[in-house]
Amino acid sequence: MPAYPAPDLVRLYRALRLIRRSEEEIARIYPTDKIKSPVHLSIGQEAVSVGVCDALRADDFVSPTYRCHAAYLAKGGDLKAMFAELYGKASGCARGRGGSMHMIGLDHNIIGASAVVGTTVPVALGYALALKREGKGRVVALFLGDGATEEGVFYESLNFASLHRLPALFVCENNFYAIHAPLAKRWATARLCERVATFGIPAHMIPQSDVLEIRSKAAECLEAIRAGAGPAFLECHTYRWREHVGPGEDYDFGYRNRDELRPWQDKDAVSTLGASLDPGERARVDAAVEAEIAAAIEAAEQAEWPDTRELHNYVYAD
Amino acid sequence: MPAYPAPDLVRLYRALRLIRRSEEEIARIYPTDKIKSPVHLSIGQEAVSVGVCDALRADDFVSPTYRCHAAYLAKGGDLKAMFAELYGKASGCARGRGGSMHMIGLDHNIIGASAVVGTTVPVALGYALALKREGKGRVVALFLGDGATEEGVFYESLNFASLHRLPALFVCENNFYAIHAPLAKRWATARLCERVATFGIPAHMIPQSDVLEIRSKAAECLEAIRAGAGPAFLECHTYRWREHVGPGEDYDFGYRNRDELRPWQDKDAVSTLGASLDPGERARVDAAVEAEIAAAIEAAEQAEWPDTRELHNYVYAD
Amino acid sequence: MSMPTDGGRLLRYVDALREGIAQEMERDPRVFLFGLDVDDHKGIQGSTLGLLDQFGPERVFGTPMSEDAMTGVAIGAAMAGLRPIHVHIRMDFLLLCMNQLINIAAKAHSMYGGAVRVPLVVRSMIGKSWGQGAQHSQALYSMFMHVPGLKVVAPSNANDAKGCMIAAIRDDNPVIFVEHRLLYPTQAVVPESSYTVEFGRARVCARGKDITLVGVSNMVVECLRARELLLDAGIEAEVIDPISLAPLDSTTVLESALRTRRLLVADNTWTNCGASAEILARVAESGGVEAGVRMARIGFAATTCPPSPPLENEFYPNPAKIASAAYALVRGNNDDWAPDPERAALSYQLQFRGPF
Amino acid sequence: MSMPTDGGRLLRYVDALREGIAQEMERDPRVFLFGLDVDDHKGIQGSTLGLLDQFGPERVFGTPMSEDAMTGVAIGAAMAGLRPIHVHIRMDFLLLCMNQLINIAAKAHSMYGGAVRVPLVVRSMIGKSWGQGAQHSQALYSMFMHVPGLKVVAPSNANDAKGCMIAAIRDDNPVIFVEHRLLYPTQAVVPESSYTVEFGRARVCARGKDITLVGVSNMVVECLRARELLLDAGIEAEVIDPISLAPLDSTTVLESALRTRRLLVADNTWTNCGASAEILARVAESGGVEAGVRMARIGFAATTCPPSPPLENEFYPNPAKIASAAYALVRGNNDDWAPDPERAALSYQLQFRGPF
Ligand SMILES: Cc1ncc(C[n+]2csc(CCOP(=O)(O)OP(=O)(O)O)c2C)c(N)n1
Ligand SMILES: Cc1ncc(C[n+]2csc(CCOP(=O)(O)OP(=O)(O)O)c2C)c(N)n1
Ligand SMILES: [Mg+2]
Ligand SMILES: [Mg+2]
Repeated sequence: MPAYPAPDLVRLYRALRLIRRSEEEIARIYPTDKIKSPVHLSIGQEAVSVGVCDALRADDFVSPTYRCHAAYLAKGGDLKAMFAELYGKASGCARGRGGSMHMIGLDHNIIGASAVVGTTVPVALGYALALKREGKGRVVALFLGDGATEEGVFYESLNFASLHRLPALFVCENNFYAIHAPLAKRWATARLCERVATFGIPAHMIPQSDVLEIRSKAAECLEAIRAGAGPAFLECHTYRWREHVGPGEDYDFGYRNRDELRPWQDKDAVSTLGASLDPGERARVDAAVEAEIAAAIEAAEQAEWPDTRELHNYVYAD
Repeated sequence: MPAYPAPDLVRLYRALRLIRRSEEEIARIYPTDKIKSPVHLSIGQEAVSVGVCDALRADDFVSPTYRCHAAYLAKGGDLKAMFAELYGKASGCARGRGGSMHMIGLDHNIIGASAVVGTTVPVALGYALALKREGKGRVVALFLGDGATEEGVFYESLNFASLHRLPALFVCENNFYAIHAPLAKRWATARLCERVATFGIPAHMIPQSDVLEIRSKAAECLEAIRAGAGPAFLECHTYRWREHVGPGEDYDFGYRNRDELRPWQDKDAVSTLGASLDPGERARVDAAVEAEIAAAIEAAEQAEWPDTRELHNYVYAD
Repeated sequence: MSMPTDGGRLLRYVDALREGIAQEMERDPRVFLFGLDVDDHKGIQGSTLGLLDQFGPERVFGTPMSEDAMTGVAIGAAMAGLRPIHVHIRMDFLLLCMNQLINIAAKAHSMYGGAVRVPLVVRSMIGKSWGQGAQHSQALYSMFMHVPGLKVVAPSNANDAKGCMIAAIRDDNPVIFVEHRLLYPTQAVVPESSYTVEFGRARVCARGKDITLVGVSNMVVECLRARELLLDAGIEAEVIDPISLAPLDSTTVLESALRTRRLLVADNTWTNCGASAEILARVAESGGVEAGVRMARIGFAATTCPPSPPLENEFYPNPAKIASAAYALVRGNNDDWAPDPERAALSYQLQFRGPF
Repeated sequence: MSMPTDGGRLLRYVDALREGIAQEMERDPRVFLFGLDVDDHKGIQGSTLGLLDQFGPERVFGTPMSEDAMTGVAIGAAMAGLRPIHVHIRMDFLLLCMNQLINIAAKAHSMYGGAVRVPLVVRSMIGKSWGQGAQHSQALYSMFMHVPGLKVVAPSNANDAKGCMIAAIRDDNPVIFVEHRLLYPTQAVVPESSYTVEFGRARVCARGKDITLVGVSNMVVECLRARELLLDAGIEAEVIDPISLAPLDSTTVLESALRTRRLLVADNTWTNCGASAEILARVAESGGVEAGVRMARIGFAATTCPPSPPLENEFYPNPAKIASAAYALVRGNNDDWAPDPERAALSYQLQFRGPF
């Protein structure tokens, strides 16, 4: 594990904190019914997006899943445009045509997210194919859940990516559940990395969701990818603190319990990294984050609705 | 390798010979245009079907690919019904509704074949699920080509089969080509068995297409499967001697050449096993096979066409 | 149609579905139910709750997220003599298993010359979006109506839901079973005993002489509300529920349309090559033209479903829009009457509220 | 529509496709072509032959057998600024990539608020079976016509094939490009220079006053032959080729039908929820009824395609069947005229002979 200089740690903390607090605010607002879109929160999982995206260059791409707020923000996506999109406003990053599951931010090379699990994996590889042809060493980091690895398209994609040595970093956020179904009900074995390696793709498991470990492993992979080694794969264990979709918690329905949550909370990246910073510095970051979020929410509240006369826009590009 | 008693060898030879000669006859008839259906011949690949099916019990199932004549005959399928189906006659095993790619023979537990690569893999597992519930130790042997392993559904199927410990023997006939595309253009690596093993499925590669080795490995797997161990996987290397579809050869179009063919012809199961038999015995088998094929062709020639008034039959079962 | 022997009681659509499944699973040990999330504590909005306890994990089980292979497994199990019910929480996900449904399930009986049957029920939910947007809002049944060998049903009330479910399970063919989420809480009188609703028979839900309204699935409810609004304008609409879309009873629609001489089909999906196109075409080719039946369709706007509330409102048909379109057909296009906004607002169906 | 500047020469459909692709690849380095078997010695029946040599393996390459992922890759590459042409030797295989085509390609421009475009061409072949049976004989374009955001074209001659191909490649939207195998050897005058055929404009292929025949793809050819047969009975048919199915120029069809007062649509697929249903519905709802336009459809028999030759013959529409159906529409159903069998036999299109 390389030592990180303080400015890096502050930057990482800021990203973690921004995501955590933005999603807590979404959860707070949600019961008012102003966000009429199913939200899948990443609270608890921020370290993966932040660790990976911090290792990316600005001109690299990221492809998030429908649980997309974290990767969107970690890659530098516009917070105002995200809140406006949640509110269904015309200033949303997808002009109110996407909703929570379809954030996009091409000015920060954030590929549009999709609500159908696994479908963005090959789409992201299409970007990687274009980047390979371009030859500037740019990379696509593509996110997928543990559940997405059960879709056949995942394997088709691994084979193609390796065969064409595409500049792609696969990032599997293994949070042990697909909705309420635990791995044991879905995976014949947990030998995912070993399996991915048989495609000729270096694969690494990162069990503790340590943001610095994720960052450094991602950086190491990215260096090889940029050098033309072809794709790499990270399986990052993590844990979703809230319910699968929606703002609440769900430890009382039998499918999991708080004992399972606790160790993940103990090693929470937001608090542990925060605690390691100079308290004054931390307070400054926290205040800036709060101000930014408040401004984004206020802007979303005030923003215009899309004009209903534009319903038929964007069916076809011309 | 266990020693095989003579009667077993004769039985194996008879099956190999029947398939080889039936397909040679198909190729001979084909230019007359009496068989109006695209034929995918297994000439050269007979050892796989024969080795596996000989190890099956009569009450086990087999699920062939669209290259189905070999597995159909190896499992005891009716030769007359096969030729009639090729001719499009009402007495065909699918009453002229299937054609060459859709042989079926449920009286010998031969599951219907499909023309869309890979699609029968999960369907065969559906049979396996039913057999598991039945609890009588019956097994489904399901065939697939090397190309079919590139379809996502193959991986979804491996995971499900292992998760539910289904009584299924996967048999991959790796003939190194999908139509004219060699493995190197399609597979990132050749580590197929290793990959399958990561699903918790014992996987074995049989490189020489030796019918006795295939038979004994299949028998070994079947024993474990019947005992409840869950699925097993065989990758059998083999070689297609004729063109992908149709009766001819195709060594002059650049995608492969006869040098590649020769070693496979040298170890051809039909000739090597035939040569090992008592010549009189072999001649008797050969004569019986010829008579059987001639009778089947004659019957197909004479058989009735389906009645056109029955066009709308079998759309819905009632 | 087997007749119920008891009077029944009020039951919600969701409970009627579950009751139909439970009764068939009780009666026939070959029936099993599987699919993503059928065995969790939400139980597909309640429609599978309790079934795991009652029938055990061999007959009620969740699956990996592998729609394509799971469909193949269902088909194979059906061919092998079992009777699977495969559940999808959204119809959009059927796009992942079109190959199995269309290349195998629809064709197997025919392409193997009758040697196999595929008694498979594929349940899937459709809805009215509530911000779910492009990929969680589609009702793709017309794709299945296109293909011989599949049956397609879309019951609009609890009574038909139970009867169609039992009929679908007993059917020896693959049946695509379409359930609109907004219908789940709606109640109807449902007999306790087992009964079937026959496919291929439309039902006249309300009589009328001025126009024939055909609604598919939840649009039956919206047509009935439109009928109320139209009464204000002195127009009596006849409302027809096809119940099953394949087979499709266009005869009942035709008979009605020949009487009313106007036909409006309201659908839960796009009109291009949709169920509404098929109904109009059938009426047009079998006497509707000679009788001068004026026809129109209403469905989703010809665009991708937008989650933003004002756009979403514009996107969907509703009772007021149906009533206006009907009025135009009856009175001529020039007159642009609209229903009283307050009454129209009341007639809106309460929307499902997320998260789901 | 950009106008060709040279007179042209006779060219086969298959060569026109290849020429259109080659010219666009020459002009625009972003265009690339991929799919199973595009780079082998058969070259998709010749339609991709030589392109590998001309443009190299980075722009012309075969793929693993992974239709779903390959479609996703094509979509992503298109979003990223390339212009992929993805080839499938049979339309049946598109059932493996419906999720990508419908949930992503069709919706991306809309669901990301215009932020991305998907300039993708999906080529696939349809055919007349020759014993290929159930799963190698489907023409599934109506499924794509149903979904906003996709374009669908099905040119019926070499000239349109080239012009539509160039237009499809230049289009910033996903275009499903449908090619009937029987058309491959047919010739037409095709300009050597580059030109586009605009989508959404039907062509009147032959004038006539008694009935409007609309043919889709190869059915245009069969309608033209039916027209010949009908002349024997003193009936002059107008024949229309929609060329593109989405957008669909129903106005040209309507204008013709209002004049002839009879409309018969001949399609290469099943009629239920098919292109033929859509065309009838549009004519019915926009003046056809008032004008008393009698309508009918002809397509595949409502069953799974059987490979046995006598059944296969019954299964497909052909010029004689089209002529008989047209005759019935014009003269009334009671009179059952059939074309002279010898002339009808001549009018059959020479079938593709396997193996393929
Ligand atoms: C193809 C598909 N099948 C089912 C669903 C319903 N669904 C939504 S999220 C989800 C679970 C996904 O699990 P995972 O990939 O592990 O991601 P996570 O939600 O844990 O981040 C499911 C099954 C879907 N959206 N798409
Ligand atoms: C899903 C699908 N894609 C493409 C095809 C066209 N096709 C027919 S056979 C074949 C090659 C199959 O190769 P393999 O699985 O190795 O079987 P083999 O022919 O070698 O026995 C292809 C690509 C098909 N039938 N189905
Ligand atoms: Mg998960
Ligand atoms: Mg092969």
